[in-house]
Amino acid sequence: MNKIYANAEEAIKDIEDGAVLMLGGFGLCGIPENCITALVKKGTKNLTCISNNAGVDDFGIGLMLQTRQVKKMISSYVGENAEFERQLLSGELEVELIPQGTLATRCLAAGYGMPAIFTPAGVGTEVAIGKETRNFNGKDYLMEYAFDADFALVKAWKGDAAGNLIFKDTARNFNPLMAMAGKITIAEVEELVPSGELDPNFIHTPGIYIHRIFQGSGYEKRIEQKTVRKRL
Amino acid sequence: MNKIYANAEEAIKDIEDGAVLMLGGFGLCGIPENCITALVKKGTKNLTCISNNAGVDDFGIGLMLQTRQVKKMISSYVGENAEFERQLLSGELEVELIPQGTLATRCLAAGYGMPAIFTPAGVGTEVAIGKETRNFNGKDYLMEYAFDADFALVKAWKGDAAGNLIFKDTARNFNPLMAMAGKITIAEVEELVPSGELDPNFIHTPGIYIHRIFQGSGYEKRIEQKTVRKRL
Amino acid sequence: MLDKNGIAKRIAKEIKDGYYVNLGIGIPTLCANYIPDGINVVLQSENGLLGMGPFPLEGEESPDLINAGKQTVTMLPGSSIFDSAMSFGMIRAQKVHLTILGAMEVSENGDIANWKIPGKMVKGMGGAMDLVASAKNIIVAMQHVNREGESKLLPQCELPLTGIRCVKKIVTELAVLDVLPNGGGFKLLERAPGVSVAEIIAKTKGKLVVDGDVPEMEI
Amino acid sequence: MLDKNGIAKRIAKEIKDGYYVNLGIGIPTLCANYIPDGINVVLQSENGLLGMGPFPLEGEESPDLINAGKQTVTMLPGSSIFDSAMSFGMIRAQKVHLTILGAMEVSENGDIANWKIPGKMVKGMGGAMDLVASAKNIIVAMQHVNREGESKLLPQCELPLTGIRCVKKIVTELAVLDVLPNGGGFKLLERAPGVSVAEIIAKTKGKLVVDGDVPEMEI
Repeated sequence: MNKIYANAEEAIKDIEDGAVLMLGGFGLCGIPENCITALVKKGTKNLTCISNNAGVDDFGIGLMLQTRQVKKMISSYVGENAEFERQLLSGELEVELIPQGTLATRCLAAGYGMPAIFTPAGVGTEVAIGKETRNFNGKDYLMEYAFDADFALVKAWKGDAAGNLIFKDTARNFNPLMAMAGKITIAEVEELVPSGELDPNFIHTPGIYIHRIFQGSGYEKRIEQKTVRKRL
Repeated sequence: MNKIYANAEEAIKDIEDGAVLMLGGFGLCGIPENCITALVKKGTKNLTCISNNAGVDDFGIGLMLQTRQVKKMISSYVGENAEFERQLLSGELEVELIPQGTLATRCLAAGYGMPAIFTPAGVGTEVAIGKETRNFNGKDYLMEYAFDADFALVKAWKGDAAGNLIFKDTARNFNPLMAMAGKITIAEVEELVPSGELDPNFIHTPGIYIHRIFQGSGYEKRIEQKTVRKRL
Repeated sequence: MLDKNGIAKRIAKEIKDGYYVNLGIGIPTLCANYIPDGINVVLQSENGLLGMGPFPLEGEESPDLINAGKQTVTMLPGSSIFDSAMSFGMIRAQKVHLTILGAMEVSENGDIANWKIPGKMVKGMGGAMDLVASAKNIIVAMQHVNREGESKLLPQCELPLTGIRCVKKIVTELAVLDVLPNGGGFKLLERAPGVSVAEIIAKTKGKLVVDGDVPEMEI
Repeated sequence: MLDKNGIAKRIAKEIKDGYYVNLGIGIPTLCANYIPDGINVVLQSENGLLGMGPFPLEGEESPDLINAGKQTVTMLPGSSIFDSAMSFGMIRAQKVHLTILGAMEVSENGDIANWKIPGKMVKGMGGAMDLVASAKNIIVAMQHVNREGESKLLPQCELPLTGIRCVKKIVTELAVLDVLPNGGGFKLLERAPGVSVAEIIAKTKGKLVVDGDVPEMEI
């Protein structure tokens, strides 16, 4: 049973047109750069992408928008992308906006085998339309369903041959959640090590959730908003 | 804002008769030994204890059973304790047995602000009696409620002044879940370090969930079933 | 009348020792600069960070360490990193004591609208709906009137809602106001320096409760 | 007729390369000793461990490292530790491919009873109800008859249930049987060495399907 793939092209080879994908990352932080590049090269079309954001015009999921590979985005915030806006207004792209915590928890639900969860987010707003509302202890909650994604594409800092993953700083974000939620989960890592090199106490995603893993390359890790203090 | 307490006696001082407690641990592994000893010394009565197990006759929660401090146990498995059995059969002790995954997930629900969760565990059994059953995608689930505990008593390997916790090996078990679930959470640690000494990437329980922390002492860490291989 | 930093400074007075606080984008972010001395406050960033510190020194920024506004940040001693489910878990469980965020409109019963303007490109609600639906204590930092000079404190929100009956306090360039329970309206607590009660009344479209003398705020 | 190790050995043949497997207490635990060479199997222990290894060498046991049976164990390279919510999360999400556990009774539609005997002290279900309600593939390891000589393969369970319509396969000292879907009964697949079909028929109270020649098992 070997989970190690040579590269992104091999790992994503069987992602077909029309697939439902999850892509980890928050903004451009912790996104599966290699998988996105490989999907652009492969040209897979009509994708549904579950991702907190949609990248920027020339990076991240924005690259797949440029090539019109995305049919639908399910996101919480999509504000940094002119091509996205153009496709949305022209009706080429379908968008479902959902609260960020709902997005995260629907991933958790999938990874934990819970068919639905309750959250107060969106009660009394247009997000609640068509959803079951339920009162617990005097407070209203919406029932939201677990995601059902064909593939999850995640990016980790380190990974081992058993599929165990470790994330760095806030590049963790949605990655471990989506890693648990995909029917098939593909992990790209900055550093792939043999089994036994990672401390079992400090694994963020146990290998049981990971089906394919590969050593990524050429990471750009673009910073979206560089904010710094002046050195005195 | 100081979370550090001198010892278990100080940390549990305001636990009153009739309180609902969560106690971390699996068997005797990772139990809050110092807090239990302090509770026995304080003599707090009529406690409801949510804990996966009930200790053994002369260790763990068993010590609080000897002193008749426990009114009710909510557990998944209570089989290693003769005094427990005696009190149960005599009607002195009330016991609610729930599936282990349900126990864990009801803690998670409390810590994550989810009023209820769905699990298939117990469908079609006596555990389902009186509970709402709901079908999702052709499979039945029980709706189970988040726990509501006054105090959670947990034991960690290391902790810092900010309340961040790290657990060792399978002594993790229910501890991080109960840590999130208590209205007031008290953590005892084998090693208390200043803030900044623990790597933020490898914190199991963020300090926001911990209200009180103290350096434990005199850990016995009893092994319940020593099983070994012979050296050849 | 207060400038943005003045609003942030006044709100910062509401932050108590031991609070875990989530700051929204814009004026709320500025509050971090005015946290009173001698109190210990931990900033939560909903992308998965507790113990957020100031922006990094030039050259020390990391693409792996950003806040929810996607800005490069730092971590203070005692920080912790977690995934987005735990982040919103602790928000829903009300472990975060105070949420400070901006708004386009607030209604007299505490409804808030801050994510969508019909006819304009919708960027999304991000974590705002989770935060306002969960937080026990929500303070809104905003201008009292919009660019057209219309009051943003209304009987009912006209824009699509972000959350209902959730805002507890509002600080604008003109005033500090509590949102009274059960639709009781906006209670005027303090005037900004040099601002008259008459001006606040004129610029507040929702029900305004003015009870006795209204002191000028101290900042 | 098989002894306990024989039952474990036969069940171990069902374990495939790449499987994540949860082994119950008793005979199931013995299966770990018979996993076929050359295949890679990861054992899950529901108290929060993937990659469970053999018992430790004398003197190397740790109170912080036990399995769900509370026995001291070891970790193999590639192991990971997690909390109980994630442990049952991966079980519910069917990431664990195979669960092997003991039973007091199994019914012809796959119901299982293994946690409670009326009138006796009840110890609790532990993780058994979660495991049987969640696992895609459940193999029961048990004796064909109880101490009173009564069949444990029944039309309906008489003891309180642990789970319903969940058992896929049963291995006893006498036979290997599949549980047919939709209450189709127990299908006899293999006889233990030296055991006749007649004996299996005699000791099976639930509906037994015997279809053509029944081969003797190879172990």
